[in-house]
Amino acid sequence: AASTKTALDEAAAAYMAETGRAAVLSYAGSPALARQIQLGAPADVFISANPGWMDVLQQDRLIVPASRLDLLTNRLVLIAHGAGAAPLDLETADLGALLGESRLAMALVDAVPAGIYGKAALAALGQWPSVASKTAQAANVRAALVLVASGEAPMGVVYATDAAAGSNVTVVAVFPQDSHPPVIYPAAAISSGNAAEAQTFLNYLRSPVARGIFLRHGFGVSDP
Amino acid sequence: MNAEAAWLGPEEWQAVMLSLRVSLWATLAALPLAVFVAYALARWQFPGKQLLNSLVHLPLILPPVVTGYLLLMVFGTKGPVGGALQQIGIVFAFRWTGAALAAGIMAFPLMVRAIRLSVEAVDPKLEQAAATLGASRALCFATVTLPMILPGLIAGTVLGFAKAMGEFGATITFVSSIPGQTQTLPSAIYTFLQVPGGESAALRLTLVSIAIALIALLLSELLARRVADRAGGR
Amino acid sequence: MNAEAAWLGPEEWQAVMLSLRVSLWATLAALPLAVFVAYALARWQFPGKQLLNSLVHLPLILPPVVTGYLLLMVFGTKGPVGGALQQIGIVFAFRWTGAALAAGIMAFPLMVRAIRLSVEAVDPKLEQAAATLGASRALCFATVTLPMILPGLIAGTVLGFAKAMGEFGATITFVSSIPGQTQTLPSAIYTFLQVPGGESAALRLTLVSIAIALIALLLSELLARRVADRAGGR
Amino acid sequence: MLTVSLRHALPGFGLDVQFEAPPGVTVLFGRSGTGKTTVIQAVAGLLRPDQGRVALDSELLFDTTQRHWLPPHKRRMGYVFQEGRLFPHLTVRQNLAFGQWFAPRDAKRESLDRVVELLGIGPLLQRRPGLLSGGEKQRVALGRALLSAPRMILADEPLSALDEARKAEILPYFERLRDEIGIPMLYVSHSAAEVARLATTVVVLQDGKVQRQGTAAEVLGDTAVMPAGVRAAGALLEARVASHHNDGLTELDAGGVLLFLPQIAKAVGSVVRVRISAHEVILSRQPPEGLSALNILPGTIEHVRTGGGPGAMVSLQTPAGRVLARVTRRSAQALGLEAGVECFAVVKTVSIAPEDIGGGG
Amino acid sequence: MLTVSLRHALPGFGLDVQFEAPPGVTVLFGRSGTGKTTVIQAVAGLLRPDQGRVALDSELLFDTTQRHWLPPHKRRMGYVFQEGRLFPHLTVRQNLAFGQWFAPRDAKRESLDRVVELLGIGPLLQRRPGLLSGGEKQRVALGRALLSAPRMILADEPLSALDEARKAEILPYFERLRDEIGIPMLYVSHSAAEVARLATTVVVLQDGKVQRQGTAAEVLGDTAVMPAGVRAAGALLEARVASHHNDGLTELDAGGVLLFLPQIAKAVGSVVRVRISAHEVILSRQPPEGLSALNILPGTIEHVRTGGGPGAMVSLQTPAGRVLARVTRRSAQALGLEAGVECFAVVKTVSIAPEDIGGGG
Ligand SMILES: Nc1ncnc2c1ncn2[C@@H]1O[C@H](COP(=O)(O)OP(=O)(O)OP(=O)(O)O)[C@@H](O)[C@H]1O
Ligand SMILES: Nc1ncnc2c1ncn2[C@@H]1O[C@H](COP(=O)(O)OP(=O)(O)OP(=O)(O)O)[C@@H](O)[C@H]1O
Ligand SMILES: [Mg+2]
Ligand SMILES: [Mg+2]
Repeated sequence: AASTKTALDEAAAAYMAETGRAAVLSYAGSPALARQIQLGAPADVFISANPGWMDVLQQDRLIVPASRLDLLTNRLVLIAHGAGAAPLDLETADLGALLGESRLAMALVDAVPAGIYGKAALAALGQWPSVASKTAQAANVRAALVLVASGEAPMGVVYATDAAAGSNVTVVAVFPQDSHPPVIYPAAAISSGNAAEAQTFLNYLRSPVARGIFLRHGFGVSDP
Repeated sequence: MNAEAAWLGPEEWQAVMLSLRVSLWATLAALPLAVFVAYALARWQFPGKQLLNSLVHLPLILPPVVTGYLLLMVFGTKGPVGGALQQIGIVFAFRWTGAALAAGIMAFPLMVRAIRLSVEAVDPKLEQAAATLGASRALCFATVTLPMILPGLIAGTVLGFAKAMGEFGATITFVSSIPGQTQTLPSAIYTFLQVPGGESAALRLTLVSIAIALIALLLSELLARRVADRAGGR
Repeated sequence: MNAEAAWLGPEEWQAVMLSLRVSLWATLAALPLAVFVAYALARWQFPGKQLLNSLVHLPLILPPVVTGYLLLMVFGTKGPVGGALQQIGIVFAFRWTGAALAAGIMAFPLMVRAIRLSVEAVDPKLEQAAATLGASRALCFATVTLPMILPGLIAGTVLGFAKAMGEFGATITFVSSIPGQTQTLPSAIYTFLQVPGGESAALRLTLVSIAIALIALLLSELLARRVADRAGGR
Repeated sequence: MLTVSLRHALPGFGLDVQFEAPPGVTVLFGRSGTGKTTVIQAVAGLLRPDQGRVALDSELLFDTTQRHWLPPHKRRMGYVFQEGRLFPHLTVRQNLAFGQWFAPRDAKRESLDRVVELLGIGPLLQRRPGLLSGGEKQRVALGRALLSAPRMILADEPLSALDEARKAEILPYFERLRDEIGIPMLYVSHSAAEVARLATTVVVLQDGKVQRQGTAAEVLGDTAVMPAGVRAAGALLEARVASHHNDGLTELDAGGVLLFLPQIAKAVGSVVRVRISAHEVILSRQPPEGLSALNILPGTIEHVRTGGGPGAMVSLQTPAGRVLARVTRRSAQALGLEAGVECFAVVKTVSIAPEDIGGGG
Repeated sequence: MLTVSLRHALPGFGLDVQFEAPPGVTVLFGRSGTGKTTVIQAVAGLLRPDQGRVALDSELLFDTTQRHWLPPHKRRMGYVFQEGRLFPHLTVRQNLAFGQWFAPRDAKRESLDRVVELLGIGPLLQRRPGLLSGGEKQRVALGRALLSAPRMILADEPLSALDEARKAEILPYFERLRDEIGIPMLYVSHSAAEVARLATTVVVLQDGKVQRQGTAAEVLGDTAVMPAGVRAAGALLEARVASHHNDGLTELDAGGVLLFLPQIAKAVGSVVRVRISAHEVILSRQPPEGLSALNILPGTIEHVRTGGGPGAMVSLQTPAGRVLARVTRRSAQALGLEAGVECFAVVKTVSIAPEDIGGGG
């Protein structure tokens, strides 16, 4: 997944420094990468932002099931335009009324993980019916963030990692973890790839150094 | 493709109709401006000509996502142009008009290039002849140049229309994807392709999209042939 | 933009050079075929002409992502064509050649259209005159038609090059985004836009991309003017 | 009256002309590449000369010193181009009507039907110009200019692509334009016959300069300047129609001398002009008898000019006006032709070509 | 020899011609729009006729019954187009050289320098065709065709845009092509003088059909068919150069009759042909005396033809051949001209135009 670029680049650099072996990283959307693997991409490891695509590859026996692990986690937050927006209580606030004529920026609610999770969370909180017709669905989380940052949409649902670095936006609420399926970035070795090399890299990503890097970039790391 | 699959759901139909509307408006609205710019680039010398030329080509050069961001900055309700237009009731953000604007801007360089080539192929001697017969510059253009560039105009329009039908990156970035408002065919196709198992739906919509564009293409070829026949065997 | 920001990292330089290589190869390799197809569409009547015409326009009509998937299916190592070519040592999948293929295919309709318009503007009477002077069809083409369509050829090439420089959707879908191999400028820009804080890097690359394309554009205009001057004041 | 004064430099060619075109037809005469088309283009406004001034009657068309420039579409010049320039996307009928669309409402107009009939292009009206033969194209181009209600006609070799019979049909039409409608014309031609018949004034161009300007009679009678050489030399006589005879001859009175010509469709009393080519005149010292030639003009030799060639140009003052005769040096000597000698000019009735007889211009 | 047989239907126009063009120059003569260009295009291979057969000597160019079709570039026809068709992207020099690039190595070639000098286009060599005057374009087009080492020349009104002096310079070149190089030509022309001078054979077209075909003498002498009307009628005499005189005259022997003409640049003993226009011949019952005309041919009247007009065409059998004289009916009556009567034809030396004298074809 492209959204992990900075963190993974740093981890790969550390891996290189430690082992002397280079990891070549190709970033693209999960569906594109998954299809490329289905059609013979010469890759060793797949890291996805969407467990669904990992499941597909697993069904197709394209990954080594034993190597699959949940590498990273993330949190879903509600952001608002402007630097000093006031916090908001998701349980009590009427998002629909707050939006008025304007729109709530999200990733595609039926297609992209952040959108799917966001829709589930809003539904669980009883907010979905009032905002369903007011969503502006962007192609991915970053685009949703831009809509809020530019002020085009007053509020949006994005990942915590994106919100942290975004200028001109404020996190006004964090969605409760139980309001939506966990945000998980699974990783696995690809069966047609170099299994040993893949396992070494995956192991490294779970090392304390790598975990430190991920945490620094705002990701959560699931327990080993 | 079985009968059930071929049938489009209401939201999909919406996307088809919206795409048609967006593309038609984008092409038609861009056409007069494209003709003007193409004519100016082909025939006139003026300061800033190369700048204009570069500006026209920008949407082609830039990754569509970047174009989308730029549109957002300029034509969004908070943008300099978008803000001003909002005062007089013209809003692009999150409206189908915004999708048409994005599609039109992406199609613009293709239209200008095709038309410009045609203008350059018109012998200025014929325009001179029209002038001696009493036609002012504007009338010269309307009665001689315009009919003679029709093939390029048609080619440019169909290129533009096809591009507008396929445009996705700039559109979704600028106006996102709101069903019935800004969810065009390509946005819908993209959505389907994001989820595992969405391929068949995506394929259905892709075929619809191809069919529409090919019909436009065929019509344009027919039209162009009639125009060429009209202009006679030279 | 301060000096530090203007400076490109090694990976960014790689993307710039790769984009140049991919776009140049894509345009140059597509050019002869584009000329041939444009000539055939402009001058010949043959069965399947409309089919060919439609096929040429497809990459314009389809959302680039779809084109990318189709390329992956056909030219991937598991695909019918890609598999066969692999036997003779030609591999597109996940190589810069694949990026060039994708860029070339996306640029193809633009090149064909521009060249076709130019061919249609060449008076067949001049080709006839060349024939009576002993020039066979091929020589006629080389000595009369080709020099006379140079403006369209240049226009088509620069359009194609600009499109190839900006191409992103089909490329990343087909050959992914592997630094030094398939990560072109637009892919790099896209990736930067996906990560928090990547905007300034994206902006830098965008400016580089614009600069390259504009230089190509200016060169083409200069070239076209020289060609037009050579062909004299009519 | 059109006054023209132009100076323009082209790579490898310089134009520097001044002339006046009084009402009637001014023929620009000169060899290929001497600047005739360039002059016409400047008058039409299609070429902006480096320096110069062109005025039609009291209206200034342009003047570089005053920075005045009337654009071509406001000049209303009926320009017949040397190469046709028909609009390929319009039918012949639409091409013809093109100028009418833009003509001022109150302008004198020719009728489409009349022009179509005159030019014999009726069957072509629905065609596209691409399918016309060379002569057909030129006729349509001529019609288009005539129908645009022009204030002046600029005709650049309008007849050169036409066959003799067609030329003979169209020339009288130009005469009528000149005489009846009184529209001024600037007319490029290579043909001495056309010059003689149409020209009020002749401007001879050579290498971008005016070599000679004068009335048709003056210029045609001047062997030194006629660019087409001695064969184009000849006299122009003015004569009045005296009577029409039953046997198809018309009797003219030229200063008391009677001339017989093939039927001329002019009323008795009207004035015509007759070109008599110098090479068609036979001289005789005695009044000749028993000849088939009907026209005999008595006169006195003004002068005899000989050059390097075998010929001599004899200029004869007759009651009808000056007549030129080109004879061999041998004959001139044998007959003792020299200034002051009285002799007779013999001219055949039929040797005066129809295109050499025109209404007085 | 070129044998042509064509049938082709165009909307509004049908072509149906058969003719043979023996070695020499075959002139296609006819009014505007009668199909001359169409015939030439079919011979060149630019038009595929519905039916027909064209063969040059023993080589079949095409035959619709045999489905044989030689493409234009293999026919090696030097086509001078009515509208020039110069290549706008090449300089004049490159245009001229164009055909040379593709000519077979062993073909007889004209030299570029010679053609350039002849056509007077030396100063234009570096220019682009867009900047040439009308006549200049046509001269370059002519040069381009001549330089392509053609087996046959197809010339579609090659001289009509040229001035008289230039025509007079270029015509002898065509004669030399005909006589010295022996290259066959199909030549479209409106001008009786060109026909008389160049034509071996004349094919008269009317409305897409062959109206008359014959030798130049036959066709020019036939007043019924000459499309240009009676003025084009005239006799063609063959004569041998007898001697050149000091005063610039050349003496010819035409069947025992002596004719004096302005200097002809041919060796003594060579055969030339002289066209004598019917309208320039004066008839006399007595041997005329004291006239400036030097040529007097005695003869017997074969017949006198009169039509509706004021003229009569008198056909006279002389030792030099048949001479035509066009006189008025009035003169014919006055002089008692009728079949069997003896009389004298008087022809001025200088009235025979230079373009009417040609090498025997
Ligand atoms: N744009 C130009 N640049 C350079 N030379 C030019 C240009 N236009 C015309 N000429 C030259 O100027 C000269 C005069 O041209 P123009 O067309 O006026 O001749 P013309 O008298 O009409 O000849 P013709 O009887 O052959 O038509 C020619 O030698 C021509 O080649
Ligand atoms: N493609 C065509 N379709 C219909 N009619 C045509 C076509 N080409 C020529 N014609 C007509 O055929 C006739 C013969 O044309 P052609 O060009 O052979 O005439 P031409 O004898 O060369 O005349 P000119 O002396 O005026 O050049 C004309 O009436 C012309 O309009
Ligand atoms: Mg001219
Ligand atoms: Mg013709």
